Amino acid sequence: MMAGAPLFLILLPLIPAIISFSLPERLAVWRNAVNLLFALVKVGIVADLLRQVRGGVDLEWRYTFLPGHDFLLRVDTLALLFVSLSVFLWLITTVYAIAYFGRGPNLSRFFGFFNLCVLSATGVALSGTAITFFLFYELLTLATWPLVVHNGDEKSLRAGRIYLAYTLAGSAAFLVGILWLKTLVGSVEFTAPPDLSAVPPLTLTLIFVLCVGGLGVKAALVPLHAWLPAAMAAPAPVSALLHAVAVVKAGAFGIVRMIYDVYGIGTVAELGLGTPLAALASVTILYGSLRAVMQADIKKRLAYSTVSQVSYILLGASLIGPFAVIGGLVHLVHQGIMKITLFMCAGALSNRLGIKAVADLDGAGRLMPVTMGAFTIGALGMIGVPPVAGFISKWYLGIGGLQSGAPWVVAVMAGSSLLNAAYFLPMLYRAWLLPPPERAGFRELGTSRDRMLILPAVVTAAAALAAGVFASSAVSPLTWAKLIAERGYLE
Amino acid sequence: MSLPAALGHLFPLTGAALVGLGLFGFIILRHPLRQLLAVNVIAAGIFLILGGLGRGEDVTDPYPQALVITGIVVSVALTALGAAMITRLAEDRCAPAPTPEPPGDRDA
Amino acid sequence: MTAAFELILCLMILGTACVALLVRDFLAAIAFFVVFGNLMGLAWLALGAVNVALAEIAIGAGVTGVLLILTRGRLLALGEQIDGNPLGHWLNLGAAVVCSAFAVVLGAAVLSIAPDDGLAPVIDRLMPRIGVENPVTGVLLAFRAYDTLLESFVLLGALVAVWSLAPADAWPRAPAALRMTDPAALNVAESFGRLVLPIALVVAAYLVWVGSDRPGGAFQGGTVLAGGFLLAAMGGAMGLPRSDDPAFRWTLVAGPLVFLAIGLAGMALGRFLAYPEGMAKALIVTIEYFLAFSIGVTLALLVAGPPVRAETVP
Amino acid sequence: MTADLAPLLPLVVAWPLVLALFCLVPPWGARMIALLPLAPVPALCAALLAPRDQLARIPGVLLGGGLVLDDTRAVFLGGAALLWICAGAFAVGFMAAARRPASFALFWNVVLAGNLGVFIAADIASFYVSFALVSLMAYPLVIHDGTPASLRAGTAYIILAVIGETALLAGFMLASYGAGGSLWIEDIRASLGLPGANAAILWLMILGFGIKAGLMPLHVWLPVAHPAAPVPASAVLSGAIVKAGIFGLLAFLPLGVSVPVEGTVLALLGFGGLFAGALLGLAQPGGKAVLAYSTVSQMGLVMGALGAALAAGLPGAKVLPAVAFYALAHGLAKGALFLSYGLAPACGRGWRPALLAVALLLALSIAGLPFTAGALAKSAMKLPAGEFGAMLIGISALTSALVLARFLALLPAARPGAGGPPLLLALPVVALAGAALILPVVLYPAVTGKPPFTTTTPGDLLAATWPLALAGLLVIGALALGLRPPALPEGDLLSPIWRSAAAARAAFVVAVEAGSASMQASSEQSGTAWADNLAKVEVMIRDRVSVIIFLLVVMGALLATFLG
Amino acid sequence: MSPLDLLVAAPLAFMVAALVLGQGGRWLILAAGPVMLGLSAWLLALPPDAAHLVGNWDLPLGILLRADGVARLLVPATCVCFVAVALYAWPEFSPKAGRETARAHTFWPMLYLMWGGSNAGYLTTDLFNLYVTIEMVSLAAVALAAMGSLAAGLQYFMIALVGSLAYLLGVALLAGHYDTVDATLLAVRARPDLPTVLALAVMTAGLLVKAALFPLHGWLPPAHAAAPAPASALLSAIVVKLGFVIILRLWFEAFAEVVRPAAIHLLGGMGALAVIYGSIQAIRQERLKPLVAYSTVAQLGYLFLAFPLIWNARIPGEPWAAVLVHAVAHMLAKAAMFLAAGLMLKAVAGDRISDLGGLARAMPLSVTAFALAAISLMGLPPSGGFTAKFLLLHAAIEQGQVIYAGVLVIGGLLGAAYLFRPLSVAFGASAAPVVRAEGALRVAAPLTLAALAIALGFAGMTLIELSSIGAPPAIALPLAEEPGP
Repeated sequence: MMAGAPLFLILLPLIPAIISFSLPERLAVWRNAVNLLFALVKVGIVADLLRQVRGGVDLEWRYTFLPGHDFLLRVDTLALLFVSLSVFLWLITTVYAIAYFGRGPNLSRFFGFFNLCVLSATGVALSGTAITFFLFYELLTLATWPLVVHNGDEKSLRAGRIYLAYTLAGSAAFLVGILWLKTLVGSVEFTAPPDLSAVPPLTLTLIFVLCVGGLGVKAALVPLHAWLPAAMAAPAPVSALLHAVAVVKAGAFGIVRMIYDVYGIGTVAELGLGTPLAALASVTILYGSLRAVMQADIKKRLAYSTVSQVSYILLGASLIGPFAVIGGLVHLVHQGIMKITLFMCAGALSNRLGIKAVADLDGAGRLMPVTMGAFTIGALGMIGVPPVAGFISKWYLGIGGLQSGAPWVVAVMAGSSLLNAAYFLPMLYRAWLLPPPERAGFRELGTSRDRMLILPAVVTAAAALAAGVFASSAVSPLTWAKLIAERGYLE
Repeated sequence: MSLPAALGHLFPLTGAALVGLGLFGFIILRHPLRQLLAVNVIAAGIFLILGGLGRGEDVTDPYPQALVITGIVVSVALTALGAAMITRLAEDRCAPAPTPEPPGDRDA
Repeated sequence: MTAAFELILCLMILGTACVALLVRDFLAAIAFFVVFGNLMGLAWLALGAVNVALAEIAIGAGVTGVLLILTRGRLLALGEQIDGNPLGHWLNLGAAVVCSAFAVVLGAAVLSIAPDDGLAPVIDRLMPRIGVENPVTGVLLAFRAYDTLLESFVLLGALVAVWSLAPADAWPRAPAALRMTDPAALNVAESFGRLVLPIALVVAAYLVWVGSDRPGGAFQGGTVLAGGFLLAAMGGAMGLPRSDDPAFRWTLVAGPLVFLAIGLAGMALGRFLAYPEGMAKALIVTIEYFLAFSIGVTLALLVAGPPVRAETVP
Repeated sequence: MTADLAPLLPLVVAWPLVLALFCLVPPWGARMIALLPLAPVPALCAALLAPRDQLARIPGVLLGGGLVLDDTRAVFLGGAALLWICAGAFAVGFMAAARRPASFALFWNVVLAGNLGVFIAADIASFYVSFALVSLMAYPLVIHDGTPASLRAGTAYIILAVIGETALLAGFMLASYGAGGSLWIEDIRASLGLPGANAAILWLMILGFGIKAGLMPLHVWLPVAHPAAPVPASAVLSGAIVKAGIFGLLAFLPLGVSVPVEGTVLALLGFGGLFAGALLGLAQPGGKAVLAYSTVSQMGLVMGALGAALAAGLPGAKVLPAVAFYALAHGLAKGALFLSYGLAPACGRGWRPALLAVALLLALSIAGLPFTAGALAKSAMKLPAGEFGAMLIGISALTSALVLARFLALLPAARPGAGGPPLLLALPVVALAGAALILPVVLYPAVTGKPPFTTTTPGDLLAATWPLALAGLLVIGALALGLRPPALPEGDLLSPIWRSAAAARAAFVVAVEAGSASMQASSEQSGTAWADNLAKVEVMIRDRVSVIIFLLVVMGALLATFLG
Repeated sequence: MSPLDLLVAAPLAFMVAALVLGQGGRWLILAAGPVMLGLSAWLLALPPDAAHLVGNWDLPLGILLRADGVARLLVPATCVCFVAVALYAWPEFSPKAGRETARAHTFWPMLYLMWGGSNAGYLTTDLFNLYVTIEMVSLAAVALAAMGSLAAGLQYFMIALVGSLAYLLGVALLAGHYDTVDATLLAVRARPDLPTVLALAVMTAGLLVKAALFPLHGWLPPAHAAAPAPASALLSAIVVKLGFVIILRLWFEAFAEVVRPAAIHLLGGMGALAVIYGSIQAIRQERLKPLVAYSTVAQLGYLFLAFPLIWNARIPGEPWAAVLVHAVAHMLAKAAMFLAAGLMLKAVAGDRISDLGGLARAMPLSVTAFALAAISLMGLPPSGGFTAKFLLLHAAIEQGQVIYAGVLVIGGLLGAAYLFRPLSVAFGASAAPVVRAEGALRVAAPLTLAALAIALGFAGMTLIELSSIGAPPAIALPLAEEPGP
């Protein structure tokens, strides 16, 4: 494949985006078909790239957009981890969104921005320099905002405001950080960490704080997380997308890049930045879970759960050890598929049964057993119940913490598991064990639209299960994470 | 500075004084028409500086003269515009009945 | 002796300016302003700048004076209070301090510049190439013809801007008539206007004609013409044109248009606004005539103001 | 014989899971109950036939671990399989008309897979996964009836189970790291015995496994959960599933190295539970609850002995067979008792004596009546338990007997009429009781290397009998006097804990809400004053005179900067 | 033949034509558009050192026209803006019911006058000539502003008049002092003595009034907010830029040797304050057009904030380019925003931000144009605004100018705060049913402008190269030392 492949991959969603924007609502069928088609094509391309990159091919596309600032796209193993997660989940979410909305208003707009989000997320993944990363990172903010406010009610508008306030401030801090660093060392490419020895440690620390703080907003690090629960006003496919894949992961992914590719683990360790970050991530993990316990709204609860779960990735990245990295990276994928399952189920519940609060869940399992089954698998995975995938992440993170001389990580893992159980199990309890209110003649899978609504969650739930059960197989996320760690970070 | 040398500067200095005077007038006068008059005084002062500085031993530099003529014409044009605006504003204030034209062309 | 005259002249200029600005009664202010303008004209004469003096007296004192009087009349008719109501005197004092400080600094700057004849030698050297004698006309219509061209458009633009103020239902009527309301005055003005208009035309033509060699020129001629038009209009000798009258519009744009066309024609031969060797004077005079006429009409209409509704004749 | 049977081990786990998958297919789910007895069959085969000490790797699954079987594991596996088969068979009859049979069959199979997996896992990942399955998936079995009581019980169960899981996960992480990243249980056990091993690991494991096995202060879930489940589920819960905890301790505790502190604590808690469990059981109003307390008591015995052995540094070879043997004996007998409890209402009045006889026999066996399987088991346990422990075990016969007597007293009334119980219910009970009474005797030589009942001297006999006799006297005395034990709620400490937790939670929520409300209120006030000031500034700036003044000021400032 | 003259002459010719044609004047844009765009393209294609003397009269007397980087960036952008605004204004300034109106008649000559004036301003190096062009533009601007609110127009007029005179005073001093008012000659002759610095101070102050730099911006918000949408677009996009460009030329070309660091920081500081103050005022607005007008106040601040960054830069070419790109991007984006706002407000028949509910659905293209323009104004990628802010931020950080860097960042955030507010409402539900009022042609104008503002973000290198053409020595020299990567 040509060197332009990364660019092609990024720009591909522009086509469905433009088509979606321009098609009127009454041609929804065509729009849906185009979206599905391109989602599939993209999965195919990524699969091919995966094959090539595993074989050692290194693709790069470079363009000087301002003097001294290159627009660089690179396909490496880490990028592909994120890319494949996003394209896979995008396909799923596309199916889900089509079924979820049916024939609602403003859908052309929705799918247009939806595709722009794919574009940005892919760009974030494939960025080869911190500045390129920033470009897509910002674009992602812009593309997701219309999705957050999609419902157009006061609540979602407020959510949109909060979302922007946080993320734009975050990316501004990030921009300052990388520009500062660039003026000091001349390059912020992700290939090999530059020589930072000439820079005063205090400056480096400050830059690190700026960058990680900026990225941490999207990654919903406490205390920068408040936008995420607010953004729950968005429709379910958006929540699924934002929380599982695009936005929060972009932040986490960026922090991983910062630690490993911009600073390099040596420098981070020298400066002693890993431990504070890990501590912050741990605080986030526990705090997020604690807040989740207190939420009465399902999506809010899931949102706080995301706050907590995404910090696993950061914890893994900041611990700086082979196992921790693997744990963090694999959680990038695992959290994605598990959380998207949960959100899609929550969306299906609210869409079909009008269930929004935890208290409404009574008997949902009897009415929608398949949905709740998928939800249960996702929830168990979040708790870390084996053999669902979450367990694998926790395992590697725990061992990684020990390897890095931070045994308290084990306690964090344990505490988080307990808290996760504390907020997920009551939901399962209600759904499965309490009697449902009377609903005459409700059928879960009555129409093909229902099936389309529920199938994606089943697929991702199965994927979450498979990722755990077959963790050491050749195609598992774990294996890929190990490959990344071997190629990049364990020399 | 000796008196004769200062006399060479007489008109420009008068111009400077006029500028100061005009500014003062502009600041203390509230009615726009009177401020317009003050502006004319400022302009006259400036022209005097411009022209006065081109005063040579025997001839006066025609270059600043040309600039001054240009300036005077621009100045009167603007004064006329200002006066027209002031009048129209007063008319509107007096008889606000038919607004000149609605802002935005709602009937287009 | 000259020095004493100049000193007194300057003091008078400052004095009339002071009064024009500070006197409570606006009519008095205008009167002093007209005096001020004439004194300025004297000052220009003292400086040896006859061209400027003509322009200053015609425009600065004449046209502006008429304009101010007319405007005052209209405002008074509308019940507007124009007479001075200065600010509280502490503020006045502050403003005075600031402004005099500024004037002092400006004066200091002026003092450190040695007055000289500057570019006069350069211009003298170039004058033969355009065939006219009056260096000011040379500067205005040759060396810096570009400025003048743009300026003629400023003038035109100012008129259009004034028109744009017309009330919606007034377009495209004529501006408010300048006819005097007092029958006696009208009578005088009428006969005076009848008399003045032809004279003004002749004087203007003369000024333009001599302008190429001696003091005078398009602007001066134009203002004289404007004055004639205004007097004629006041006396009712001529009405003001409707703004959609095509001939009238052509009159307005003729000067700038000819100027522009000749400039563009020069471009075809070499440079924009370059006059071919030998034809310079003819072209300049052509431009000046058209320009003077347009300027006269434009200035007159500028003074007259925007079109008005039929019923609101002051 | 060896090579071709290697796939048996993966099949042990896989087969129930496959059956579980079938349960998910809506039309088949309800009928899968009928296949429950077949689910553990591969396990039984494997226990009997599979090659010992041969690692069966399972590439690609989990973290790439494997399964293994040795003699101890085989005993656990075989015993559990037997119990599950019988309980499954019982369930076929018992659950036929129950609600949601598909769900029951599904979780039955899943729990079964986990339970069996625990016994044959060679690496901690597999072990942990199996353990989690057996712990957490048993929850649906516990609450299967859906009554408020069982739901409450289930909640207690799941909370403690999750805590236990978490503790185990933490312990395993530490342990694996301590063993240099190895995942093999053998390596970990070896590393735990090394001097530098992290003390927290053992504590976490004792906590995790202790919860599962009902170690005394952590036992609160057990007496509520086991009775709440349907009878067959109770049987496997009490008979097989608690053994997963015991097996975990066996598999990981570094026997052979003296670990005094942890060992002593474990011993104290275990032996404490031995008596306290039994005594609390006496105060229970429900038959199954009594049995559950009996299980707490019996498991206390095992853990006490293990603790003692750990403290004393007894080598594994001396401990493992005894414990396995005891577990087998107890599991079968306790399972049979539970099933008999379920059988009782199905029996006509005429069959009741027979049932009582079987139950009495089983009870006596558990209590350790000489010449019963239970006695053999207890005697086997005396070696690892040490002298003091052995004495306690001897005395415990008294409490055991009392509590089981209480159980017999609470056996449900027979249904009217003389009709026999359905064969499908009776047969498993009989089979299991038979196995419980006979199998340990048969296996005794294999485990201890001694023939059964050979060393019994009159003195021993007396020592073993007097507590039972005393118990008999007490029971008869109590019956004669009409004494009734005090009635305690199930799960003794559970309800106070419950209430205080609820109160704390409510207080926390209130505090947080009040805090956030006051923060919000304070931030909204200062805004308007600012807006007013800004509006004033703007009005001032818009005035044209002030623009001119500003112009002069800027000019002056510029001039100053140029000149200064 | 040279586009340097034609770019000025052509609009003036069109002005005359429009005046003569009266109500047919609006058709002229069909000719003027292609002609002016073609001339702009020609300008871009000129050789780097393209310059000539009008009428061949030599300096110091004559007037030099020059196609430097500033002109090459701003003139084409200006032309694009004018064409778009004119097409948009077409229906609005047409005869009503067959009757010619004053506004429909005078709008078009004013437009061409402003067009010619601003082109002339960008191309000339003569300071007095600049005075005339300023007056051309101001005159037209006042007339356009007065079409919305006479009071605001008068206010604008008076303030602009004093500003012009301040500038003229400076020119007078320079003419007397150096006998020339040509910037290129002054660059050689200027000495830091009292008349020179006084001249520079008064000229700068006067131009700052025209460029509406805080705290001299008081006239801008009422005038820009009240004018009809096309007029607002021209006022905010074109008019204020001329003052800025002249200051830029004065400070970095004519008087580069005179300027002191303290002075440059004074300007930078005022720019920084403008960014903050304008943004905060914009945030406070309840009505849409004042919001956009205050946004102009804020955005103009960036232009001046850049001065110290250019001054201190290791590679001044980059911030120099940045400030020009910002001017261009703001021009396009702000014009687009006013035009889009005009369409939106017309559709809802109100002027409050809260009236915009549901417009994203009813008028997607207008809202898109508004949003794209907003992106550029906020400095979010990819857009011209981003390129500019990025380069400025880079320069600020490189020089360790923490305050300027901070203002750049905070300004962007505040920009988001006020610009997303109307967008947010537009994406919300509508209280009242909305009349769909997007004519394809009308909405094409803001959309094209906004798209161009975005597209600038992809042409960073080209813009930098363009901006370096004929850059003053103070800017160009260090660039030569360090060739680009």
